[in-house]
Amino acid sequence: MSAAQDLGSVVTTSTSHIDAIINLARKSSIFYLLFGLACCGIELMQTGGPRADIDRFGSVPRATPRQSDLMIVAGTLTYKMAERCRLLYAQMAEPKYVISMGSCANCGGLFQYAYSVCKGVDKIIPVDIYVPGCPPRPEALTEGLLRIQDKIARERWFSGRRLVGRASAT
Amino acid sequence: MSAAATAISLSLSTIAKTSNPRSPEQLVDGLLRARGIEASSPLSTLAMVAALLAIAFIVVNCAAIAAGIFSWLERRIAARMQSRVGPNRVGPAGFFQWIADAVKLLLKEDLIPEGANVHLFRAAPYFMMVGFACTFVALPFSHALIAADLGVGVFYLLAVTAFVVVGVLASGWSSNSKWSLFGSIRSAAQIVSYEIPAGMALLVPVLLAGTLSTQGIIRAQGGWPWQWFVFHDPAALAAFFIYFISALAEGNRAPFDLPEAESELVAGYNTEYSGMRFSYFFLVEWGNMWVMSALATSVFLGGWQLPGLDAARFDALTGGAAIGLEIVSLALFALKTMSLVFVIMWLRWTLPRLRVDQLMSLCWKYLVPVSFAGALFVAGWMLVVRAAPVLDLLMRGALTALGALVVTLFVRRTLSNVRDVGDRLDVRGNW
Amino acid sequence: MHVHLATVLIFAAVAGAFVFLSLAIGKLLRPDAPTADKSLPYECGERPIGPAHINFNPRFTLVALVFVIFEVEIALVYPVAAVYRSAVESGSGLRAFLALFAFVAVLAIGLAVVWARGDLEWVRALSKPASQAGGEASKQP
Amino acid sequence: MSEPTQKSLGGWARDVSESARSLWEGMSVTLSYMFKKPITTQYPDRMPLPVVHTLPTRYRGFLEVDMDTCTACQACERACPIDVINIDLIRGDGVTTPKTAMERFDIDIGKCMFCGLCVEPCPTGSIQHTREFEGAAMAFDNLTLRFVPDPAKPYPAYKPPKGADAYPRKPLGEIVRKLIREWDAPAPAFPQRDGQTPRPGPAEVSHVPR
Repeated sequence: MSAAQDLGSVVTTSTSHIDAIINLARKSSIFYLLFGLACCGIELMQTGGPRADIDRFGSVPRATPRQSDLMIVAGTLTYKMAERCRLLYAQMAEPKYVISMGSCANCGGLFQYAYSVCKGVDKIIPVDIYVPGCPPRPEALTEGLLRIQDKIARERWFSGRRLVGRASAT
Repeated sequence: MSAAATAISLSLSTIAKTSNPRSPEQLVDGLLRARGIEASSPLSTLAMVAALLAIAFIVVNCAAIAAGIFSWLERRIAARMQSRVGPNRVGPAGFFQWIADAVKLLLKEDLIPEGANVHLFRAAPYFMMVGFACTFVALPFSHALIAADLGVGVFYLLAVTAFVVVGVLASGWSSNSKWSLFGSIRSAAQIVSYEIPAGMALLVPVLLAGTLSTQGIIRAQGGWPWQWFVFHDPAALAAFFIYFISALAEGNRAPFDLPEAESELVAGYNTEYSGMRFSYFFLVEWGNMWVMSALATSVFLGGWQLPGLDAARFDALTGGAAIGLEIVSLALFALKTMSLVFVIMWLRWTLPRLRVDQLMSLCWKYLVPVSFAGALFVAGWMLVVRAAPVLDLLMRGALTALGALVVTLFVRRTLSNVRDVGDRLDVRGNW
Repeated sequence: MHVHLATVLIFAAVAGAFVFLSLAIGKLLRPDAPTADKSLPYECGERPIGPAHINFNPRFTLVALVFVIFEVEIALVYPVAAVYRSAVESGSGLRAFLALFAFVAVLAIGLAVVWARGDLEWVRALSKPASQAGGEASKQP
Repeated sequence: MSEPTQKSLGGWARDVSESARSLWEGMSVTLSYMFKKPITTQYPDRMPLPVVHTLPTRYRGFLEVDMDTCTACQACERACPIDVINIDLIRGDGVTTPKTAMERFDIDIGKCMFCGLCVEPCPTGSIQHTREFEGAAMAFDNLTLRFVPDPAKPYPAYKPPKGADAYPRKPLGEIVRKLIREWDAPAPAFPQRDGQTPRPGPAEVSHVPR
């Protein structure tokens, strides 16, 4: 094995260690954007409330998309709201994730045949985790958050996830 | 290596010998004199600047870390008060939550909205942090630990805490967002209004101590509660509460958190900030809790004064006793300050937010007139006390007893609140 | 005293360096993917209408003006307060008290005037005379 | 400070005393909560009981079909108001192949509204609500429960014995749990991102453009 290969493997292992540490920090601090649209919004509030308490995992609600990492689309997405949903998603700072919560957000649910309802959030924005339920229990949403945490923990910050370009200024 | 060892041993022996290096300049002077260097030489200036840089570095970093720990503490305390658990996954009892948040925010994209005043937008966090860090110059930590015992201490603190409002205004104005604009003008009006009761309330300890220096005000008090300025007379007690309320308002803490009211103004003046730049606003908010509590502790609650140990006798101590008692005084000061920080958090999760008109009328119609009357009352009381010194002791004793009574009644009320719903005290369950 | 000023400046410089360094480290690490929608000002998912620097309630300006007057007065009281104790101890306490009283009285009269004119009422129609203050005006800031 | 427009000195003093009293009560209440045990159930790992065991007795979780007792009557498919259930039948000769077999029995729990209308008409109790609710998936297609895993191997319909009033059934939840565990297999990345590829399977509704 050559010295260069040695160095390469050292660099790879050390960056993967750094990745692990960074991802541990990132997944423990997921601030979510409140986007309650319908009855699922009530369960979303429950999930932040005392009984389910999503704050245990370091997740707190933020009202502005600039400071949130996760958008929880909770409820029936109408076409009118879909535009806003897309804009809000666009305004979130990278890295960002989306949970589609409940049947209506997944595919339109029982309002699927309604003329005004968007047939799934994934028609508008990329969705990371789909949580089934109508509405899902707080625990089911918590499980969705844990799945997002798994996803973050598997990301490679230094090679894969790192996005194009550099920040413009300090 | 050995040079460093000798330097350390020399400095330790100098600390022990000079017995009362009450500020870094005295310490550096003493060190230089011990090595036979004149105080006026350029080397001395250089050493002074290096020492101050080191101190500033340590203090600013400690302040940032303290702010981070407060954020964790506040989330835990808020959670307990809402019958929740709070962050408990990162480290023991979730203690490293603030590090996770910091790393996350560091790696978050930094956005500057379109049409924003870019230079002002970038400058706002600097204003906040500079205004925040500069307060630590005149804030004492213990008997000897103070960066610079300014002769205008309290006045300087009043001036420099108002620096934060520049940052708030700049961030709100430059963001090119309506939410931010509303948040920042609300914040400006609020901070500016509450400067007046705060200034008049801080006049009371200045009157009583006859000096503006924070260390001087602490030295004018004593270690026992009845020697504190807060129990000096009823007007001083009122001044303490007025200062505390005004400091809450100046620090944008609940129930005066209108500038960043999440339920009405999204995130107020920092709506458009993301990532690291946003974190400074919160760092300053949490750090300011320490600043306001430490100032209230210094001027009203006896600061680092140890019960039964006169400040003059403290100065005269040398050697291990001095260092040991120094640490005790530091711990005492930190304890008093932390309990005030706890009260601030506790208030936040108890009281609902005020409306703008209520906020203004509370300031101008309640706090300002009382603080004016209080300052005059204290001045008059000092004349009365000079004529009849026994009244002083009576008043202090009566107020301290009243304070103890109120605390006892409050504890009893709280215990009965726990019992009345058929619950019992359980601090350790469900972490 | 110059050492004290230097301390303040050095603290300010270190705080500035703290912000600058952490932002610089972040710049090396953080992603940067600006898009047209992302840089729009946030207005709850709507596209912004009109400029952000809109007219706001003029009461904020009035409060600022009142503040300036009061704050200057308070700044002038502080030196008197700082020497008050020594004056009391040297026996000339009553004179010092009268001086302090004069200062605070000016402040109190100012407050009384502002209060009587109704300038402390936040909820007030600006066009109406002070006697009809309160009531139907907008509560919005 | 309830009404900031108190005119008299008495009203002013009343405001102050009311504030003090409400602070006294309020702060004592919050402090008492601080020293009580939180009611939080620490969901995934730090619970005395799994959530499934703490649910109400008639909790309606994901639907489950025991194919061994399914008569292929399609009553559930007809009962479903939003076309969550899709059953495809094939007819055989009854000698070499079963007379009726199910090529497909899909339940789209990503769309299901857990109303329970399908459970009621089922003659053998084959379709039931379980108590499972944890089914977060990385792709929408994974949310379709396929009770006939392989269309090439159709499932023969169950013929209930004459006069029977009880039918053998697997323990509730076992089948669904197995299916959900299969979801953890890596999913394709955002398959519907462009909105072009139609979803296969039961979510395909002919009269609604998707």
